[in-house]
Amino acid sequence: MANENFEPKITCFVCNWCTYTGADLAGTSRLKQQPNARLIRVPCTGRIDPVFLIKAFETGADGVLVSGCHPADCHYNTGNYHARRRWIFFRELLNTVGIPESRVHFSWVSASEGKKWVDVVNGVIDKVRQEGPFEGYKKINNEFALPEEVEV
Amino acid sequence: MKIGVFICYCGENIGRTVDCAAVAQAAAKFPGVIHSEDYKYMCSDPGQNLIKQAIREKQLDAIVVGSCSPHMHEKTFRKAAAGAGINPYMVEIANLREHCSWIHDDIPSATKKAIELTRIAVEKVKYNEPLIPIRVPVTKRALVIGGGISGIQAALDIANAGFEVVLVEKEPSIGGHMSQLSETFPTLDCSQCILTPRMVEVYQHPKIKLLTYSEVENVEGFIGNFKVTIRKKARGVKEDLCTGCGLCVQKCPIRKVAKNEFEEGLANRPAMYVPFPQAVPNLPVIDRSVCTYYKSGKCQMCKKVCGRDAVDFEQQDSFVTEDIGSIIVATGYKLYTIDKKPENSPIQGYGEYGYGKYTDVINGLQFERIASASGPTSGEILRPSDSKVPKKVVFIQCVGSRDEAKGFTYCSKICCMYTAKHAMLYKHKVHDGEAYVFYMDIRAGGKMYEEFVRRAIEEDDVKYIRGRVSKIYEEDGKYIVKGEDTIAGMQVIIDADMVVLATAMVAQPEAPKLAQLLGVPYDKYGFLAEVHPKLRPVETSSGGIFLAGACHSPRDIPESVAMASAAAAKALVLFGSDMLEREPVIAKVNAGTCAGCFYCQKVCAYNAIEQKEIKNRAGEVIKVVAYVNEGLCQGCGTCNATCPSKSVELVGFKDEQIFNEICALY
Amino acid sequence: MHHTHKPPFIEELTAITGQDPSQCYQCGKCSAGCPVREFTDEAPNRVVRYVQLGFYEKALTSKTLWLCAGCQTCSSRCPKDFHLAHFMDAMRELALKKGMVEDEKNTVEFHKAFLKQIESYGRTHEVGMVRDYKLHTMDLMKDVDLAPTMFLKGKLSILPHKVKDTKTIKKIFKQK
Amino acid sequence: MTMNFGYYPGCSLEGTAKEFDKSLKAVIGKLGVNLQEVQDWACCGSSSAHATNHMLSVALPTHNLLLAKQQGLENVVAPCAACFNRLVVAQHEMATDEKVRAKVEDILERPYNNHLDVLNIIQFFDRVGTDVIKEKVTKTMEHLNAACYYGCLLVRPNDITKFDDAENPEAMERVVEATGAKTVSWNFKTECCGASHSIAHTEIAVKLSKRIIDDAIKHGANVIVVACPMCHSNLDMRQVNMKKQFPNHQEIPVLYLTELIGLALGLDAKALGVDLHFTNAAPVLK
Ligand SMILES: Cc1cc2nc3c(=O)[nH]c(=O)nc-3n(C[C@H](O)[C@H](O)[C@H](O)COP(=O)(O)OP(=O)(O)OC[C@H]3O[C@@H](n4cnc5c(N)ncnc54)[C@H](O)[C@@H]3O)c2cc1C
Ligand SMILES: Cc1cc2nc3c(=O)[nH]c(=O)nc-3n(C[C@H](O)[C@H](O)[C@H](O)COP(=O)(O)OP(=O)(O)OC[C@H]3O[C@@H](n4cnc5c(N)ncnc54)[C@H](O)[C@@H]3O)c2cc1C
Ligand code: SF4
Ligand code: SF4
Ligand code: SF4
Ligand code: SF4
Ligand code: SF4
Ligand code: SF4
Ligand code: SF4
Ligand code: SF4
Repeated sequence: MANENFEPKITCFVCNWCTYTGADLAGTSRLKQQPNARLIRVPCTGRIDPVFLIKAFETGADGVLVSGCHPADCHYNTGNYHARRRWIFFRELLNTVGIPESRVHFSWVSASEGKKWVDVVNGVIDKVRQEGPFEGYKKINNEFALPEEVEV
Repeated sequence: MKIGVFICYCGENIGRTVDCAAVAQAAAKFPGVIHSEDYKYMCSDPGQNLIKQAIREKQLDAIVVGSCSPHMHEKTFRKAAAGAGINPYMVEIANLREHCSWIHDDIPSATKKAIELTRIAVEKVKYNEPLIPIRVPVTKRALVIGGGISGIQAALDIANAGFEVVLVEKEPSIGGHMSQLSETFPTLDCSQCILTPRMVEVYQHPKIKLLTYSEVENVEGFIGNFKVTIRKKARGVKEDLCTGCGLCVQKCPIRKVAKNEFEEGLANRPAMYVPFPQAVPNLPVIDRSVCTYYKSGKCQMCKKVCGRDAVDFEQQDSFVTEDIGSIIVATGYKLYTIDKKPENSPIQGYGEYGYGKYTDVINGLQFERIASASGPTSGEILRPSDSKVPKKVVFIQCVGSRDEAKGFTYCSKICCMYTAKHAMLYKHKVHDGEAYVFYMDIRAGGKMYEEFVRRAIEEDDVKYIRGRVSKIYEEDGKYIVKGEDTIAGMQVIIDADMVVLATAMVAQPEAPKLAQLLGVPYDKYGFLAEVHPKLRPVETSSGGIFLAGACHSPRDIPESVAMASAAAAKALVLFGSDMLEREPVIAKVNAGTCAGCFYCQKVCAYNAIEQKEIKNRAGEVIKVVAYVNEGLCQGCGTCNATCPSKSVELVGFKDEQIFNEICALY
Repeated sequence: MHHTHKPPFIEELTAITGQDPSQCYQCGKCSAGCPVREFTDEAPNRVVRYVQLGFYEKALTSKTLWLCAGCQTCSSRCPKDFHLAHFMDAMRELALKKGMVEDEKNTVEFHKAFLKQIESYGRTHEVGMVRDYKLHTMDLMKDVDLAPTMFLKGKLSILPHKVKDTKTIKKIFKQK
Repeated sequence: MTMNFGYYPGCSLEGTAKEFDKSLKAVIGKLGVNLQEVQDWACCGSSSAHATNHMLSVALPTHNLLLAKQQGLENVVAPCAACFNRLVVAQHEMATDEKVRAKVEDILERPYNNHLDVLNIIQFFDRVGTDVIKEKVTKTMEHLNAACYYGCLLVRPNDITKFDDAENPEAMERVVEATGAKTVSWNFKTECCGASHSIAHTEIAVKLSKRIIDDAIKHGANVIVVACPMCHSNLDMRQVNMKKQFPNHQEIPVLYLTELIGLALGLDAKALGVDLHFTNAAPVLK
């Protein structure tokens, strides 16, 4: 499905302390990136609700990137630990609603890893470009209900 | 809601790749936006005035500034908004510089992205609500961790300003590495002569509580309100009874049982010991790993000779808890080990330099001890193996530093200087000796530093050879040092009597553990990280916790002291007010919908979620709900993402705000 | 989407054994420990330096390329993890390809003779190799006293050991 | 119980290093080990291939590795250090360089199917077990002070050969000490002997080898033990040149590791090929 002219839309959920700052560093270092990523800043990956990802796809994203502090380096001590635990559940949920796992990317980028951020972003964009546009969102039922309480 | 949008060119920085006027025009059409303009420098005074004027004239409720990263100027624009009479939290920033103009070349696509970033911010601000900063009381008491020159300086500055300080040092004495140095560059004054008075001052200062042989065990709370638990390790000697007479040390029969740490292994010490003669406090400590009493129950000589009955073999570790408002970390550094590769370490070791199997291939600190008047040779330059005066000494710089294969990529920054110092001290003491320095570059960027290095070369005839040494081996009692002079383009082989390796300054191995305890980030080498390399060099991203000295990166004494005073000043700024204002980004529970499941409580890393009983008029408990302690909540939002009924929300990053941002895209 | 701005020569060089000379910070540790340093005209690090500066011809014609014993001492001690020995391999390959070997014909002839044996028989055959080598270099005097002893000790076989599947071998040589 | 290993002799062991092959075969018989030769193996390309053509230097060893795989071997012992080095380096290149791999697969018209355990002679004896050797020793070698010489190719590049420590390896010492011999601590165990220059630049090889020999003697060695045919010919055969060039050159016998073990196992020196050396080994044959 690879499409040379297709410019994927990537919605990124990044934590304020590590990845957002790492992306700032990439900017300060003038590290060029493809212009397809849009960052939504949250205080911590722990803040990310799985529904955000679904919403992102629903509104037209072709890929989603979630990125935060390295394990054990979380600004909030354990927020990203919970995020990681929740990712397992994210995957489940995405599968349930028919979003291919391959379109959701997770990474750890610290405030000092400007270069890594560039590699991650470009990597994700390239991968999604390869996969082609995400058409599946049309099939997503807006009204789907969150599963009952899940230990996350 | 009436929203205003302000697009900044940042001089050329944004303007070069983003068509700022086009962004402002596009933003003008976003629903809710009633005012949109662009300007060369929004953060400048005229720029801010422009914003204030628009707020007043158009009666704006909220604004969006398209500029540099919010980490740069969010505060500036919030202040401007407040100045014009709207709540400072009704401001959002679109990051058009770090996340757009600086990372793209193509004007049309960068402009398109800038428009989208602005739209996201506009959509978010629609759900912002006026917030009031949180005020918490400040405990005006500082904790300083580490009693090297940095910790000493910071403690004295704070104490002299009239505030209490708790100084925690893990070794039996304060002093750190500086107490081991002989003379110090660039002035060559005697290290202990300038340090010892400060150590004594610390000991005698009425405002300083000194806890040596102690470690921080636990840290709770937050800026202005930390609760710190400290473990006092058992010395085996009662501090309150011991007079430091030293009789026990003299009589301890296990005399040369352990490597003397202070002498860097160049001498031995007894089981009962004082780390060095000028130790503060001057109290002995029992090394239980070698004392015969702990091994076989015999001896007790120290106890017998002590007239004060101060020796206490049964002493246990004890704990104290302190209320602290600000913490200064000054835990210093370690030297790269030249021995065999340590386990679980990125260090590879230098097999080609003999892996520390050659007695007279020593490191910089060992040389300091040999050159020190109080050292094992009383300051005479004698080589460790046979106590002879080495007539030819080779110094090798950048060992473990600037070496990604065997050590670390960074430059240790001080070794160029101390190597020049070593070569100079050697030549001053051994007039007919030859000193050679292998170097790659000379980094002497400090006041009188370059002059110092030139003096070594021009006045003291130290031979500097530009190139790295490949191998050292022993032949006929000499160390054959094989190097290359890359300037002359020839191989240089020197038969030396002693070799001094300028090994890298590396982070304390336990630094990451401490950092995690404190919630302070650290770099991949284990050095603790500041929050901004230029503008906030001593602050960490954890409020109220500051850094001083070599725990941050390789630093010499002048820099360590300057940094310590800066950290002290930061703590004093905090102590300057009784109450502290904090960002009001915290979680709030809707007691009406809260189901009392307490999933939120389980995931909160700060124990900020408490249980609250809701009572009816009759005073009967009708349900138990979650409640957020504002003082403890740090605003991570994990509870928000976890709550099944969406009853706890993080203000500033509420679901509506984020959903709106998501929907604003594409 | 990785953009580089490397000159074509560097691209060509890097493609062979993956070594990018800009990695080298010219510390000289390689040369300091190089066993053949005393025989070379240029220090190995200088050869890298010439390439960094764009003096390709000077580098490609350096004798050092052919005096390098391939011992890997430099690679294993380089603080920058630059595999100078592999760089040398690639430089030799380029020098041959570009016909820029001048002084060091002997070494080249030796390698050629050696490889010729493999190409023909799949294995090396010392007698044939030495014959080819000596023919091309007219380096007849060397080892005259050792060779007969070798024969007598049965160490040099006169006839080559030939592998069965010479087809694959020929193919490897043809397409290398 | 017999242990089975694949065997890649390499060209030298058919010719100049005959005694290495001979002694290895003699020794394994005693140790209850079986070697299965890679059928129709070809030359690994040695230093000439890697000095002049990278592709060749990967393709030739890979051809051999594939032959071994085809034959169902799980590991292969390459006694010659040069062969060992070429085989592991090729394996590394095939695993890490996509382009090279694609090209080599193309040439060989076969997919490269992963990894084979390539063992050098020291690793081989390590697998067999120093205790097994110790048990079988009938004639202790305690009169020997051995300088274990590794040369370049066993240990370097260390990140690829992954064998012992590049600067101060000690694995051979452990095997040698199993024969009762003592080992000396010396400077040049991994210094280059200039083997690849033996023919084209004999003067270099002689000079480098002489330095190694002298250092071994200076540190009290009465024998040098090697694990590579090229090292052997440089240290053994080139002593003929040394004697001519340096009138007071002190001779020292150079044994293959396999010969030393063979002697300790009570095998006859001749059966081990010790008589084929250029430097008289008689002083160590007590
Ligand atoms: C060979 C050599 C020569 C030098 N010569 C000079 C010179 O001439 N001039 C100059 O300006 N600089 C010189 N320096 C640099 C100088 O040593 C440092 O700049 C200085 O010591 C840094 O002080 P510090 O307090 O930051 O760290 P340190 O001196 O390392 O002190 C840190 C203290 O914290 C303690 N500690 C560590 N971890 C903990 C913990 N978890 N809990 C409690 N306590 C802890 C340690 O025990 C130590 O007492 C030299 C350095 C070397 C290696
Ligand atoms: C070409 C160049 C590039 C640089 N690039 C970088 C870089 O990329 N990163 C970096 O970190 N640093 C950089 N620097 C260094 C940086 O400029 C300085 O570190 C920094 O400006 C020092 O700030 P300052 O306030 O001490 O001094 P200054 O910036 O010089 O400010 C001193 C102020 O005091 C005023 N003043 C002087 N005398 C008096 C008086 N008698 N009464 C009243 N006012 C007075 C002056 O007018 C001036 O406004 C660079 C410097 C140069 C030259
Ligand atoms: S423990 Fe007793 S003997 Fe030892 S120094 Fe203290 S007072 Fe003196
Ligand atoms: S009991 Fe221990 S510390 Fe005391 S004198 Fe004896 S050995 Fe020394
Ligand atoms: S300060 Fe000098 S010796 Fe130390 S790492 Fe930097 S350049 Fe090398
Ligand atoms: S003065 Fe010269 S040596 Fe010093 S930092 Fe500047 S450019 Fe470098
Ligand atoms: S997770 Fe939600 S519902 Fe459960 S206790 Fe916390 S706020 Fe209440
Ligand atoms: S936002 Fe929630 S989880 Fe995070 S610190 Fe505050 S109460 Fe705890
Ligand atoms: S050792 Fe490495 S970095 Fe140093 S000069 Fe040689 S190749 Fe360059
Ligand atoms: S590989 Fe070549 S350049 Fe490197 S040390 Fe050996 S002989 Fe010298």
